[in-house]
Amino acid sequence: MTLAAGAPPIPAGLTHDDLRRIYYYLRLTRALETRLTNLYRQGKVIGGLYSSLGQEGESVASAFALERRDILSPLIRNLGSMLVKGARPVDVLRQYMAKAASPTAGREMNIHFNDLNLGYLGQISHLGDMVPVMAGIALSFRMRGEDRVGLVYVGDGATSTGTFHEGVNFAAVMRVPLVVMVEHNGYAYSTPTRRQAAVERLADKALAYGIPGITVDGNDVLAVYEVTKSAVERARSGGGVSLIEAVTYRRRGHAQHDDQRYQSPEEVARWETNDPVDRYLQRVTGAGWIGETDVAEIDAQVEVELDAAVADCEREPLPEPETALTGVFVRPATAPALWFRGLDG
Amino acid sequence: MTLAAGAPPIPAGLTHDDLRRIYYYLRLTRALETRLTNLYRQGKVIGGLYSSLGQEGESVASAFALERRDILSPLIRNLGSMLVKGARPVDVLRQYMAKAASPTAGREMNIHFNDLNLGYLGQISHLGDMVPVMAGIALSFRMRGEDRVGLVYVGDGATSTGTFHEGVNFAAVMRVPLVVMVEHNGYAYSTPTRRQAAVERLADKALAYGIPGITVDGNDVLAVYEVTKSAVERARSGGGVSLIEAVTYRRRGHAQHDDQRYQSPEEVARWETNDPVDRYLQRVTGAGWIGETDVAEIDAQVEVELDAAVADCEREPLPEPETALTGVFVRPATAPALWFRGLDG
Amino acid sequence: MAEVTYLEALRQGMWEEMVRDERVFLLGEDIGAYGGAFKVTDGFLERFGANRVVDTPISEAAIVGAAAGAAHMGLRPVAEMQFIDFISCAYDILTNYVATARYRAGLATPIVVRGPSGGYVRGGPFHSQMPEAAFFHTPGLKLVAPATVRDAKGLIKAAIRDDDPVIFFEHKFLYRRIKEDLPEGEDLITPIGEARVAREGHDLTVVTWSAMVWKTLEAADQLEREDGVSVEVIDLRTLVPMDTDAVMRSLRKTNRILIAHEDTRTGGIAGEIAARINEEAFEWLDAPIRRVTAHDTPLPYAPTLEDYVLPQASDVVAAARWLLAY
Amino acid sequence: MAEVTYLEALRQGMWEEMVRDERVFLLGEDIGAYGGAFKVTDGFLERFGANRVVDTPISEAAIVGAAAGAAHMGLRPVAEMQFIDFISCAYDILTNYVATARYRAGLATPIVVRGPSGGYVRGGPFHSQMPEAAFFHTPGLKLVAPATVRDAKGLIKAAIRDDDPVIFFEHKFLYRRIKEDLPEGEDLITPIGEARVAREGHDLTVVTWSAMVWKTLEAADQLEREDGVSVEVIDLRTLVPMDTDAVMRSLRKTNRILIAHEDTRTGGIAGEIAARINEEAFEWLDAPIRRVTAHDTPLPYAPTLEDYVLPQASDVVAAARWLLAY
Ligand SMILES: Cc1ncc(C[n+]2csc(CCOP(=O)(O)OP(=O)(O)O)c2C)c(N)n1
Ligand SMILES: Cc1ncc(C[n+]2csc(CCOP(=O)(O)OP(=O)(O)O)c2C)c(N)n1
Ligand SMILES: [Mg+2]
Ligand SMILES: [Mg+2]
Repeated sequence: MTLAAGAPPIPAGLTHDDLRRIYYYLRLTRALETRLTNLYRQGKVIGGLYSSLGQEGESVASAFALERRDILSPLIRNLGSMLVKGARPVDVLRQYMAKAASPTAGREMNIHFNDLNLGYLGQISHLGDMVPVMAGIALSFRMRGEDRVGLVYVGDGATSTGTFHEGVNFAAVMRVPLVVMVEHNGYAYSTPTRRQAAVERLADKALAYGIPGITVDGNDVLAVYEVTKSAVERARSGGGVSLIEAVTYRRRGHAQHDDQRYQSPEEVARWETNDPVDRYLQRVTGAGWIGETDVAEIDAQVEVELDAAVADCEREPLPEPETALTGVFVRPATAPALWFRGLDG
Repeated sequence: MTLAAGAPPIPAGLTHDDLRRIYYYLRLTRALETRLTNLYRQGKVIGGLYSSLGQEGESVASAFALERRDILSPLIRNLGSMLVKGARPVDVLRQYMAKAASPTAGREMNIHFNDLNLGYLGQISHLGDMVPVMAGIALSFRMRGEDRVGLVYVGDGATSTGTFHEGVNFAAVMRVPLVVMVEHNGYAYSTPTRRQAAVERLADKALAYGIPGITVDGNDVLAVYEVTKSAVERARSGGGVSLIEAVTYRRRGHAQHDDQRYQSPEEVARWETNDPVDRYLQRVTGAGWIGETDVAEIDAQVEVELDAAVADCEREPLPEPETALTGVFVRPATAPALWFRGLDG
Repeated sequence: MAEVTYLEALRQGMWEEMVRDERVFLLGEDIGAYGGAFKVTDGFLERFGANRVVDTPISEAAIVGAAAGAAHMGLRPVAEMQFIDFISCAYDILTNYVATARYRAGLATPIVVRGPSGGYVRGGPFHSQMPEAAFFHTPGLKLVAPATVRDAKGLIKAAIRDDDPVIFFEHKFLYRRIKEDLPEGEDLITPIGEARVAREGHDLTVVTWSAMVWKTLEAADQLEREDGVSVEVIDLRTLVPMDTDAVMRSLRKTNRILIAHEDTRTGGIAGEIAARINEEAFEWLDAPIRRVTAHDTPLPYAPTLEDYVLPQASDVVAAARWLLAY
Repeated sequence: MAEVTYLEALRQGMWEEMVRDERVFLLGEDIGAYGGAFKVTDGFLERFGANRVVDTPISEAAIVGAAAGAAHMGLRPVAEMQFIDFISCAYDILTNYVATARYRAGLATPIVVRGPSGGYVRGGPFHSQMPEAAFFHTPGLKLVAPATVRDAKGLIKAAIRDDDPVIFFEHKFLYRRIKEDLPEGEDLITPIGEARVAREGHDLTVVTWSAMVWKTLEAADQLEREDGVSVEVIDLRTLVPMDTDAVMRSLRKTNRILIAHEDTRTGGIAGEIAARINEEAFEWLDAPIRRVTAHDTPLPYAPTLEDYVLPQASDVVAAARWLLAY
């Protein structure tokens, strides 16, 4: 495909193909979450359901700034980042539906799973804990002289945790190749950011660690890409840790069961007009980088893929009960079944 | 006593009597630590011994900026602050020597003790933990509309802890009346500050919390007093939390057993010429605010007091064994003695 | 009398204590405007104001530490952990600072740390924990775990009035699943440290607490129905201090004892109870003391797995039959 | 053969593993230039360089978390807690992240977290803890606590080679107080999960570990001398996985058993051991299982108080006599 006549150059060294792929992941994220919402309403999701509606832009764009060998650690609203890294929609569905074939064999929920070969580490619920762990992963890159970078996501709320602080400080002192992405989406559950931190810009957190801190419009996909890319390059070239504040907005409640009573309808509406996917589409089609047919093709492809994924997943069984006992340790490989289970109830 | 002829005005609203009292506490701190060192060498101190040599200035001056009703939380090198608040030298000796009559009845060591009426809270060893606790004390002041302020000390090393972060952030968001005094004394045990934090000025930690951060020469007694006083006033008038970085130096090892191999003799010697007590004396006698006889009188008074304290303490017994069982709970008041203790060994 | 849920009983208990004693205040994440993740504090902000219903940053250590500081100054803080699983982030400050404050420094620290605990709700490994054993071991902390609506109210009120620090394990499975008539206007207090005979019986004693009380009662009914045996069920209600006497009394009657808890087996509280029984009532035992507990794994998410790992009523039945046949 | 201390044995073990396997590295506070608060890592920085001997900020959670991350990538971190008391600051990350990593996500996390533990050294409440029980309860963590010089070396080497996370409790009272001849050049490995018969006997079994092994041996000598009885002493060496079989074997010989540990009583590991014995060997017991432990208080500083709160050899003697007379 050649550049449309008169189209401006694509920024940040991206190619047409990159732009199409970015759109694919944006669309895939949103469409997958739509499917999940439907499945949730049908009672097929076992636990809670979390939405990243309105934040897909920064998840996808930041992950897109990594190389395949780099590792990221997503949070609950970073489905997009995981998809960019190669996580398969069917596995996400399996996780939410606790299927035996899910990446965690039904042990963990939603997007709490990992594939270190593809380059994503699974989170635990305890906010902040992934920061020290990613500091250690980045430390291992530095120690071995590997040309790799880590990217860790934290919410505005998670910046209040002790482990966030210990992890960022540790990484900064050791100058490990790590990028810390603070997703400032206005709320931590019901708590507005001003009750979480007394700073205007969460990027100022960086000042306490002697690392660069930069604020970016989290709903501007290309801007997030550029900022992340340069932080990643800085890390890769030995410049150490950077912190990025991506300003965005959580348009749904904390989880499906949340009535959002603390978010004003006007506020939500205002952010609806600032949707990252819409903005991206306008930008890339407006500039002539992607054509309407590209978009339609991708939209269709996503639906086909998801149809297949949902169908595959729905057919699958839950895990066998006894499988619960394996893998607590390498040795012994299986925990003993308790004595009363052998008896006649 | 009248102003010496031609003497410049005393800064920061201090009186002659204040200056004499400050000198008294400086001298008392240093002399008490000298006594403790001797007792330690004689094997009379039960556990380790920690010295604040070279840091007495900031401890005394900052505590002096508080009102009696205010509460501070000292660390191991803030003996001076506790003395200013009214802690008695004999109690410090008793603590180090684990006497029954010590404020903790032999349960805790060194200056880990408190008197909330006098206005100091006892620390625990786990660095950082006192910050949230003091945030809560300051919160109680704010909730009740009391005209009181809290002051919490932390070392450069302790700023790396998760509890420091959670506590300062919590306090900042709640705008409680709290002053955080970061004692930048060059080391945390053997670790130089550059391996603890990647910032030049620890005062920059304040930027992450949206509170003022100011760096002061910690060996300039009057400067520390002024800076603390204004932070305290800010807190008292509803302005919330401030962070002060007092730059000083730990001239002895972490504790008596530390050979200081990681501190160069030149560095230590350089700081010896910047002794806070010497500087203070030069300043206040040089300006004619305190006379040589005042100084001699105070020096003598301190020695007399300490002679008595040491003599009193040395005579005292250790606690009775069974007293170990009381006070774990209010109810039950006494833990049971274990069954084998009643038997015939 | 009005029929209320376990959750409503907790609300009422806290509400009444806040009305009664202005030193009582609440702090935690999302407890104000949102009313808490489970709505236990719904309406409190409106009634008691932001000074007494304090929304905090996500900082469990600071929440507990600040509660302790405020308690030293004479207040009576009730701190919510959004899920009790996150209490692990305050482990240091609870075990080192709070638990020792009175002993080492004579400091009064009357705080309550409460939160939704326990499994059977498909919460996965980090929203289903029952971490009593993590604190049971530390002298200086009282542990409370009500099983009934009445005790939810009576114990939260007692915990708030208690002069020692209390960790209060609410069972989230019970929040809206059990109901009971509670007297209105009466100042309901369940004394801390007293077990309750949840069901009288003479063939076998089962010692348990929290949601397992209900599974055990179900098992006891089945055993009565199908085997004609009479099971006595002791609901401990508080784990520290523990009413060991009540256990011994029952054992001396039945001579057979089973301990059932939801927590994992190794290092769970049943071990301590078994040791005490063995020490204090060895001669009264006609059979070994046995334990029904969860398996020694993290708690998995899938229903098939969770149901397998956690103890069920049928497990109590099986274990009881084994003991009765011994 | 050369006579070495317990501390030197630990040094040698870590040194040899670092020479053998370049994936092994150390991290912790003051372990480099200073060689650690107790000098366990003295000389390591000079030999292995700053890339493999990493001085860290005062951040126990970050130390353990970073160790876990590095371990996922194939390294073998050995993290020092300056005093094991500070491991409480890493409680969340150890119990929630590290312990579950394999189970919930198939992640390899071969880390060792080690540090000076235990009392009898006038260290006061925050430099004397023996917090085994705090982690004993969490599936997924191995716990090791050597009593002898030989096992200090053999177990630290085994721990570093183990593919699971290991918490390694060194007893600081033993660091420089015990010595033993160790063979030079031999690759000394003590298998994790195997108890050791520290002393053979046939009248009574005492199960114990770490520094209490020495107090128990002292007591056993006295009992032999004064009462003519023969006490078998089992040194567990590893608490998870526990060699319960070794305990049962000994009990079937002696029919009387005492469990002795330094930790506080309520919720201490002795409770679990007692429960297991009762379950698995009830019919072999001629007397109740009894426990010798510390009192249920924080550990006070004054020598008179510390000596009273902690269990002593004389307590083992008294308890043994009681059991033998039963
Ligand atoms: C340590 C800890 N405390 C509390 C929680 C409960 N919790 C889960 S998500 C959440 C809000 C997170 O907000 P934020 O970090 O801003 O992320 P967002 O949901 O906005 O993406 C809370 C309080 C938790 N998971 N971990
Ligand atoms: C959480 C925690 N980790 C480790 C220690 C061990 N430790 C005691 S003092 C100290 C150094 C403290 O340095 P700093 O905070 O700078 O205070 P300073 O001694 O210089 O006054 C360390 C590491 C501790 N007390 N608490
Ligand atoms: Mg948020
Ligand atoms: Mg320092």
